Amino acid sequence: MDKTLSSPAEAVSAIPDGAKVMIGGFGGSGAPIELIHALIDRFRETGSPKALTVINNNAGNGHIGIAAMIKAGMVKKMICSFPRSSNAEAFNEKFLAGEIELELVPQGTLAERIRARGAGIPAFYTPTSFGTELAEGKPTEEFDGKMYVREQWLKADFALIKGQQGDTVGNLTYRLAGRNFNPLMAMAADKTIAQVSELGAPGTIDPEQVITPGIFVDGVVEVANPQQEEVLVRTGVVH
Amino acid sequence: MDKTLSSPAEAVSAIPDGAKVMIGGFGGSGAPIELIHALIDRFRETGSPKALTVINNNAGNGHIGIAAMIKAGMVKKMICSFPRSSNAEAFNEKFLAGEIELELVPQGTLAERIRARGAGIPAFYTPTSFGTELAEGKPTEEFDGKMYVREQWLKADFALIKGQQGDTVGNLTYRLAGRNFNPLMAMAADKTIAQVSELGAPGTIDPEQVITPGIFVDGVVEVANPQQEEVLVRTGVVH
Amino acid sequence: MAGFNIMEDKLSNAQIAWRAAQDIEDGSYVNLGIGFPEMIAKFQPEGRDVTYHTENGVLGFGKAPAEGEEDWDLINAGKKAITLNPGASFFHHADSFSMVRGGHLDLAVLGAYQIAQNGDLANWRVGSKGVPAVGGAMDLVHGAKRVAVVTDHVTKDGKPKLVETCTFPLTGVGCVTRVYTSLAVIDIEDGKFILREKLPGLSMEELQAVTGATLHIDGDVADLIVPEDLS
Amino acid sequence: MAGFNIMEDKLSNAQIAWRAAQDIEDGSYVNLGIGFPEMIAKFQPEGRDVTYHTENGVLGFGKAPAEGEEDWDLINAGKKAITLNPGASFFHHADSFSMVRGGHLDLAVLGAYQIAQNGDLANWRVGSKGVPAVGGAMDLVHGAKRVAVVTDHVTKDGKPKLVETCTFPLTGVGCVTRVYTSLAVIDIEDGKFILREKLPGLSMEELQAVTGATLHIDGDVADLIVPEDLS
Repeated sequence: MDKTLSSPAEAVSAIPDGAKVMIGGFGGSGAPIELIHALIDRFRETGSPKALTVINNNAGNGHIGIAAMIKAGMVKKMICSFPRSSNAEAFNEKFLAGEIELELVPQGTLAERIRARGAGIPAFYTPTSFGTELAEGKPTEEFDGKMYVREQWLKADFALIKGQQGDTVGNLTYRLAGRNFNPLMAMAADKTIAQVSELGAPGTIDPEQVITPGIFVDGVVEVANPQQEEVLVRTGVVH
Repeated sequence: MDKTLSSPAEAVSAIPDGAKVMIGGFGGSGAPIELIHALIDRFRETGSPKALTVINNNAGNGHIGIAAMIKAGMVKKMICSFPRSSNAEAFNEKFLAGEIELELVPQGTLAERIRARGAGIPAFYTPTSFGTELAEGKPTEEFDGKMYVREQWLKADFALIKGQQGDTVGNLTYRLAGRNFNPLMAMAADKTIAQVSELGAPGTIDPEQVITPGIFVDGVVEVANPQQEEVLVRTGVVH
Repeated sequence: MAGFNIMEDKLSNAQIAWRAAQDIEDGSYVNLGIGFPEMIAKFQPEGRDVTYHTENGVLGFGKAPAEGEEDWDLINAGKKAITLNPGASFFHHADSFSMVRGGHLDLAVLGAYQIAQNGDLANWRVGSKGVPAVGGAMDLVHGAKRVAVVTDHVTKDGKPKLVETCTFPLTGVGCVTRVYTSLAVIDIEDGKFILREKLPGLSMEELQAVTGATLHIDGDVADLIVPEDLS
Repeated sequence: MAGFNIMEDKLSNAQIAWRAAQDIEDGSYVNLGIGFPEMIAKFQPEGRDVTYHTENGVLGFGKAPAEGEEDWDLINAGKKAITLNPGASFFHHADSFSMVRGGHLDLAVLGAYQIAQNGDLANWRVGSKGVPAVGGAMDLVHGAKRVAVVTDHVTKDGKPKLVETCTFPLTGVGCVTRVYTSLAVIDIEDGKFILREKLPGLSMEELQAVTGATLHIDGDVADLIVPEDLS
């Protein structure tokens, strides 16, 4: 059951037009830049995949990563908690022009909705957003004297995530705070593709130190010295 | 913020009569035998704590651990998924005599209800138990063409858990499959007490390898060579 | 082969397990229920790469250790000592049942007291007496992509286990898709039992007589052939 | 001290942060909102052991690294580079917000556009124009045992931020229990603003005049005294 993929290009080759794609990372921490850029390159060469719904905490920064996806015109809708960054020009322009949809979700609710899909929980109650405009139209209920809003799971066709160590059966670890949404998205998507800095044989990760068990991962590609979004933004790189 | 406790006896000294107590472990794997036995010793000496509600996957085995608690008459109610074991005599006798209550919960629902309390989620929907007698009286609803049952969080006053490595601020790791319910119960109880085989200073556990962050743990006691329930049962030990 | 004796000529549990094992796909993630279903792992066909899940938080476990080599923190859901294969991982119970409930397992195989033609399963208690225990069964029947059952075709006193409607308390509703019995292999589709394979010496009439609901035919019925000597 | 000038004699953000820091209890777990609230950590009193949580999955982080020493996988919720203190830990976003929602944090401190006398908070958007962004604010206001706000007492154009009812979109309902402003320290109890401390040069009438809802007195009102020179 070797899940090794040969390149980022191969890793993203099956994502179709209109797909819902979860992309790991929080800002640049844990963002799978090489997978995103491979997807953009494919779109520039073939016109596909387009009309994507992208799920991420943010909506890109500068001229690389998700911002470059948006700029390229591949993204129909963003589902995120915080579409703001040091340079959110790509998203802002499209949004204010009405060329991209936004579903704004509180960050903890976003995380829990993703986890819920991975865990087979179609709906749950949270105190978050009760009484606010983000709860409009959602069922509410009182438990133990406090009001809660019902939220539903968030599904995706693909997840593109970034790990640190990986093995060929898909077990993953993460680097520092780069963990963030990555393990949750791995659980939630129908197909999960991980780029890892180091790819080894099964057994190279201590079973007690596996963060994402291989059952949640469909494909793994080694990207030995991955780029860091924050560094790319700060040095003005354009993809 | 040193959370070190000097002994199992001190660790369990605050548990009052009538408390709801989550006890980690799955069978003997990850079961905090020394904490349980300290609680039994206290009960034998002082008559307290009694009338406890105990939450565990099982209902004890042999004549030690939770089985010994039940035999001693400290337990009013068990909330568990599988009150059966190689020697479930202690529970069976009390149950068939009507001297102990049982709330039977499917194993995955038990885990999720505990996690839900830890995560501040008062209720969630699960497909588990739909159409069965364990779903009687619970709200049901259809999502995406499938029927689900609504379950509520499971609260507890105390959790007694077993870790492998611990540090004085309460970070924990677990040993092999001894992890099971322990990290979930740590999140869910108002007060969580952990026994660990090795207790070190903050920083002795790699931050990436912490399984239970210290925020979930109130007290930690070192038990250097903990007893294994399964071994005690097989050798016929009586506590 | 006249004189087929339902109780004597039926398959052994090992033979039923062997047959079920043949259908486990290469590269799949599988949970085998406590007891009889666990035996299936023993007959996993050569060359198939299967990863076993146990609900107490281990993926990728292997054979039982030699006696005396047990580590009782390393057990399966049946509380039996296990070993790890390369690529194994540990996780807590909520993550473990996320794998189950979230549809990440390819196959779960369970035992049964009764299976109804609509896929309902009863396998956790026989009546309202005694001490009830459910474990992970109610979770496992929902979530795995395929839920199969291994079972004797009839009860010890010869009553059908495949029935129109379960009379014992249910484990799950409409969840079973294939049943491997001591006499046949039967799929459940659209509320009907579809016979796929039966023991060669057994007539349709004989099989129907020990089945509590109509057996439907949809295409060929193959001979159910298994090795004679399985240990 | 006649001639108190609300805009000139008020506390600086650093002074408000200093005052808020004095109330952080020893041994507590604290989340400081992005921006102004983050400044509170700088003024943590000597000898108090405080563990800071950031919602992107770190507990026990320390000061910012020296310039050039940043590791951009090690950031806080404001996307600023951080360092770790001994005993730190990493976890994923669902576990991180379990800490928030599950009531495990002792204190969350946030900024505000408006605070209503019933504890409602508006701090995520001013109107319906522009690009909305909510982040973790709506989660943080529910769950932490105490939710405090640090804010200027009035808006840049002198309008009250403490009001009877918020007119901006809400972040949370009835969630704030204490407000540290540039002029006063105010608790919210039973739907009322209770004045606890005010700047010594400021009269009750002057303070009430720049507050959009009635300030109640319940026992002594202490002088709000902070160090003059904070960098």
